[in-house]
Amino acid sequence: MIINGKLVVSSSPHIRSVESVQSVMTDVLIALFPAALMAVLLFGYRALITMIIAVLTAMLVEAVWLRKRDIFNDGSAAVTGLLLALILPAAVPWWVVVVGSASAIIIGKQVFGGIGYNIFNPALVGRVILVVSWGGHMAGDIWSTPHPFAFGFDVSTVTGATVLASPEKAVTFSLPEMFIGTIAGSMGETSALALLIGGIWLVYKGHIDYRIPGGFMATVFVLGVVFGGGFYGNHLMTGLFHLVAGGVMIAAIFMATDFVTTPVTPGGRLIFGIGCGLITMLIRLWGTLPEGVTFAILLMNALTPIIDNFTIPRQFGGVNNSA
Amino acid sequence: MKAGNVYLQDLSRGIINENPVFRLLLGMCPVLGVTAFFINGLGMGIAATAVLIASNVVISALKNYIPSQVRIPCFIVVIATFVTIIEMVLQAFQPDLYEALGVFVPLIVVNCVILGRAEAFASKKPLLRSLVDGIAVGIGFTLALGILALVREVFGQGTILGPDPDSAIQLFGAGFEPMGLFGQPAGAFIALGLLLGVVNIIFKKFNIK
Amino acid sequence: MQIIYAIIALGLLGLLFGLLLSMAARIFAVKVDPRVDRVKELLPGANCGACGYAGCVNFAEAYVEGRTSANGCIPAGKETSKAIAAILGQEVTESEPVIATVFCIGDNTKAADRFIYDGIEDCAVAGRFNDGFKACRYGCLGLGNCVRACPFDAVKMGSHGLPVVDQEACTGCGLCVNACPRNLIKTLPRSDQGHLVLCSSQDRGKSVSRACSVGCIACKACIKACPQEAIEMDDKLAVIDLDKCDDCGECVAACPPGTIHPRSAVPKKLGEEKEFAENAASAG
Amino acid sequence: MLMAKVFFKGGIHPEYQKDNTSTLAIVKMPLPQKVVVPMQQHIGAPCELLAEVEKIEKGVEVKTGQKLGDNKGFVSAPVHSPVSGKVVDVGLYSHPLGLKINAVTIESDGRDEWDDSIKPAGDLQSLSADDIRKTVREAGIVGLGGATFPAHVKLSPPEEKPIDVVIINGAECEPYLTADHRVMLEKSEDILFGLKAMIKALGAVEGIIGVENNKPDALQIMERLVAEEENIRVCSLPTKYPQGAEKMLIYVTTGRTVPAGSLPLEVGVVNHNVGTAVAISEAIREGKPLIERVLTVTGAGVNEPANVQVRLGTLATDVLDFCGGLKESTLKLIIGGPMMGLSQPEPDVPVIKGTSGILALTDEDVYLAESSPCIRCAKCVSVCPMQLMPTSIAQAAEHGDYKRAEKLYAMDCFECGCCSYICPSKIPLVQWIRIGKAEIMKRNNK
Amino acid sequence: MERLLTIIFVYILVENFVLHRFFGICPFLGVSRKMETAIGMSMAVVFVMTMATLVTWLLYSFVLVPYNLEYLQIVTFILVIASLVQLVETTLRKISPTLYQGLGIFLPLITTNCAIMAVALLAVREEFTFVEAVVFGLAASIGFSLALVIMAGIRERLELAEIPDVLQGPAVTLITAGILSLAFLGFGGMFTL
Repeated sequence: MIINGKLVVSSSPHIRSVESVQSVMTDVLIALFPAALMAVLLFGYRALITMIIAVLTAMLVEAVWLRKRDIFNDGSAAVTGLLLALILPAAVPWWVVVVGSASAIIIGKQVFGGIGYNIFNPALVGRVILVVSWGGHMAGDIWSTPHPFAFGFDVSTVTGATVLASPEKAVTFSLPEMFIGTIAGSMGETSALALLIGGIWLVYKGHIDYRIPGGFMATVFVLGVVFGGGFYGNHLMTGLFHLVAGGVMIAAIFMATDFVTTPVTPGGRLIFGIGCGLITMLIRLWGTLPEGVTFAILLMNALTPIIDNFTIPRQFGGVNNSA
Repeated sequence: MKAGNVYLQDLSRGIINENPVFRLLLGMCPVLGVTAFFINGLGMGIAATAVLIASNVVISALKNYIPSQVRIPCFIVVIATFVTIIEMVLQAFQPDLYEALGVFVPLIVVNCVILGRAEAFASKKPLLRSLVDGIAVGIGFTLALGILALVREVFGQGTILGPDPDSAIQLFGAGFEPMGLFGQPAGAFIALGLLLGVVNIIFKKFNIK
Repeated sequence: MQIIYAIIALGLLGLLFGLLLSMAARIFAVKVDPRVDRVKELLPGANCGACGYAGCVNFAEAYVEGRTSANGCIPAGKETSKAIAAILGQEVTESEPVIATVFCIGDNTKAADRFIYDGIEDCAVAGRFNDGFKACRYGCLGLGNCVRACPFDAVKMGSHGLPVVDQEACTGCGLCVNACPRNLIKTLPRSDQGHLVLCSSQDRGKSVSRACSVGCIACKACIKACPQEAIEMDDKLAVIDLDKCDDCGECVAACPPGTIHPRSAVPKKLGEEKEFAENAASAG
Repeated sequence: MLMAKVFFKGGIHPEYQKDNTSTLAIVKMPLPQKVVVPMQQHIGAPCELLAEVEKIEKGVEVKTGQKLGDNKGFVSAPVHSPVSGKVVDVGLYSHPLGLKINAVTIESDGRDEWDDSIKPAGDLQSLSADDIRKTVREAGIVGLGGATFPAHVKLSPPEEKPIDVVIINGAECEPYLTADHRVMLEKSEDILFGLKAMIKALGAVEGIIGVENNKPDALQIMERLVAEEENIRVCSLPTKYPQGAEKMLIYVTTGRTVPAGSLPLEVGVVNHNVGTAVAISEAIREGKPLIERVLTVTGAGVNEPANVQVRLGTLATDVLDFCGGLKESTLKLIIGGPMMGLSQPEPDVPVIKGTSGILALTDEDVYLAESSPCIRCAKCVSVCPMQLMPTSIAQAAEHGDYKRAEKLYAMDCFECGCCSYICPSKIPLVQWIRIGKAEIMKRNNK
Repeated sequence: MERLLTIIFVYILVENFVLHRFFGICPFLGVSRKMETAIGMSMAVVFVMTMATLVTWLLYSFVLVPYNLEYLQIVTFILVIASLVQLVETTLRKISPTLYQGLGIFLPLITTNCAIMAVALLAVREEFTFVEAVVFGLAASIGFSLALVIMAGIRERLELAEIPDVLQGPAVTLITAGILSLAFLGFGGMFTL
């Protein structure tokens, strides 16, 4: 028996799945592709430029902070950058995107020690900083109105209010329109269709737990039906309206499911999803802000450690005497 | 010469080595609360310094007459008296500033920096050193407030010496859109957090302990 | 009138609170030994655990209750120990300042590996896999348990896979001694005097030389060479009695693998280990 | 044929890599020149050398099947000489566990003369339950699936815990391994006989043979065989790792949940590996003690993968030589399967009772990347068959918070390896949990 | 009734004492390291703060105002609070020594917890009625506790994080508080007095 090199000794198991942090992040990027594509189709080249700026800034800032040459690294910065871009209006000035993306990476993530340690969803931290800093560019009548499939159209000249800002106006949009995404809003949030396709891909790959988006959407729908006021034809339609209008879809599928900032226990994830839905509707129905998903998720992020601690599952065959 | 050394030490300790805000993290409430504008921060710092110096001196002078069991209540009464005086002075001569600082002026009374110095220093050390200590810690406190307020005002308002339009100086032309975050409470937290990081880097670089 | 009202109001308030507090103090009285506080104030407050208690407060309590001695706090130093002892009116038994020394110089250029270990970076854990990946089952695995144990950042991992003790930073607390699963670190009196056999292997000479080029092969050449008769065999390892050693250096010349070194040559801070390793290689 | 009624939560679908060897019939390896018989090949008290062997020390002649060591303790099993020949050494020798353990080295004389004591125990009808237990014990039979728990202990439940179901574990959920599969195809009658003996020894009502549905031929053969048996059935199990784990197998075949921290007999079930059933059958029908077993030699590093029947004590080196030797690209040598097996620093270790395979992995299969921080994806939580939180337990262990690890049910982990397998950050979760378990055990014993 | 409910929600969620008004930052930074002590501190603060508002309001309305002694406000308030805290301290030391140990030096620090002084001052400044003032004290203290407990949960997790050296401790806690404060902005305008 001749063995040239030395053998490796390690603890079992000796085989590992091919999945890595990088491959998971790449899968998320793939899942975001339909939404990104729709954003470009609906909002034109400005959307593409905004996305490129956001992704590049995020990757560069992270590479500089970590002093790494490989700017893609594990891909998490690119995901943060793209997610941030998708929840910005297409008409937003470039420097706002740069500041938002850099804040997302630094204040949202690296300050806490980088990937795996951040408490809050970095993209949402970036967005909320932009909202309080330059509200004028981020809300109200600045939501871009899409000109479907008119690539090359300068979106900055035409803006309109998000449907959530004035529900009375929202009646002029049909649900199919909202589903496809030909309404005013942030560039990546309007097309429920594209987001759902991405979501299905993520569920198929086993990267997201149905409990979070499920709990989130179900709560929004139920509260929309019960308290929505039925302005959109009937109560059932109002529930649907709340699901497809605004940021619920992108939030439920991509933001609330961010691994690092959400509970790891199955029960905790359900609570997390429901909590997000609850706070979102609280803000939408009784608050002064038109949209609440950003704040809802950030608040639930803050509660995640506590939720995790109170939802430790029983082991298989565990007897019911709470320890 | 030796005596001078002690005072110099007290001075540098109060301002740098044991800066109440950057190193000891005491008296943080006004640091966060009134630093949206440089003037306010400075005003708050000076008001607190005045109380600090006065209370340090008085407590040091009275230290032998105060029974140790009730020393804390006594200190508090002394401090509260000076705070009341400062509040009245501000109200009379600087009504704008008084308005801007709001409830944080009477709250100087519970500022841990002041009580902390009274308990840890003035009640044990001679009068002159207590005076120097009061001045040093006061400068340290004012310095920290000033730096934070400057950062917040420059980024959050794009001005310096605001909010009064007569005195405010626009730093970056009309095209500048200030970063509203720094005007917000959240911005105060984040700015101070990052500032602490920067201060730590500086201290590490110069090996100050 | 105003002033009188003010005085009356404050006076009454003071009286009321004074009464309340004194009542509460009597009802809820808890006896706290004031000496504990005084000891606590003297301690360095690093909560390093070198004394064996959870923190400085616990040490203070234990000391006042007589469960430990004043020099139990090693980082405190002589001055502080004396001051602590003064609180209980005790005399300190003088404790000599000590320093941690690593008794293995089989770095990754001189000691062979048997296999590649892949797993948690912890000497104790790695050592459980087939006696550790090093060919020498007494040698330093270099995964840094001692480095992590040191509360003073005095132990650092050198460039050749062996820990280096920073002599300036080391307080001699002995936490690294306990952290090393192979017992390779010992505390010695702080001094540059004397020579050391920098090996801990109890294996037979043949297997030692197969595993490591600088290990003690128990050839006893140093014993014969030593004019002071300061060297003895502890089973299969030569040991120098530091009290007898007079730094003549005969043993260094006699030692075939070059295991013996004067204490002055031992790396004193990170960076010096490279030169030491080169010298040791040329000697061996 | 029974179908699984319920599914256990969690589990993984690794690449099974069984095609290489699943179609290869078992080959008998010629007698090795030298065998090394460790005194501990089972869970429980280690064997002591028998007096007559010890007396003669080196140089004594032994016969095949002659008892070499035993222990009076109940939870223990004797070891026998796998060959006839001369004892050349008694002393510490490398053991697959990574320790040195007392062992007897025997040089084979090549004649394979059997000891006089080897004779059939009689037919099943005439044997009492006690006779069966005694035969099983004397034959040194232990769980051949890898756990190596003495078989006679499992056949002796306490009075107050009657057993009604005996499950034969033919799941073989570990990737790469096909030895059990081949045994089911080639020694199915022995399995049935062994099962019947166990049912009789336990006074059980029902026997179930559980086989994963990725082995349709084995399912078919077993099904045909038990067609006439009233109380024995074959159960087709979904293919998922760790389907063969005791608690999972019992849950899936019977729907019964073994309470945490208890043994299967708590729910009236005993289960045994197919290999164990064969060994019991051989012990009763031929009087043959456990001196050989079937194992799979496979992996990209092996030149000629095979299912081999070898005498216990044969060195892995010799078995590998028999299989064409190792390729130079071999990076990892594993005794057992890839999920729960033990990696070896050198091939100089003997085959023992629990050795179900010898696996040589090359650099293509061995993952040597450093781990990165946990991204809290909770994939480990969803794959854990015990429904634990591996990442939290590992984190607690890493930070020395063993109390928290215990609160998170660290002690219920049976180290199947699903969490480490799935972890995208490549954190050695099982290793951390193992450290935590050891520390908790140490504390609780104090 | 509606006004009382509004006061509760406003001072817990919108005008949170820690996250929006910057009162009680010292204990917020100091005792949020562990959940256990955070809860203990919270309970102490809820008790002291509600009591303090009650007592100071009565004192102000029935002693200081009738005799035109408003200028003694600061002195009397701080005295009341200091005594109350001392009372809690002596009680706690006897009843739960473990809790007392955990809270350590921060119990005396409640005296200088400006949240308590602030609640007393604000109750007077906002011209609340007696019931409103007590409810206000309760709501403010619950708001303080909420922030403290959330922060404790987060910091227990941050213990395990590899935070850059220079940001460890108060720096990262402040930044976390900042983001938390941003998140609470979502409730802005939901309830107004």
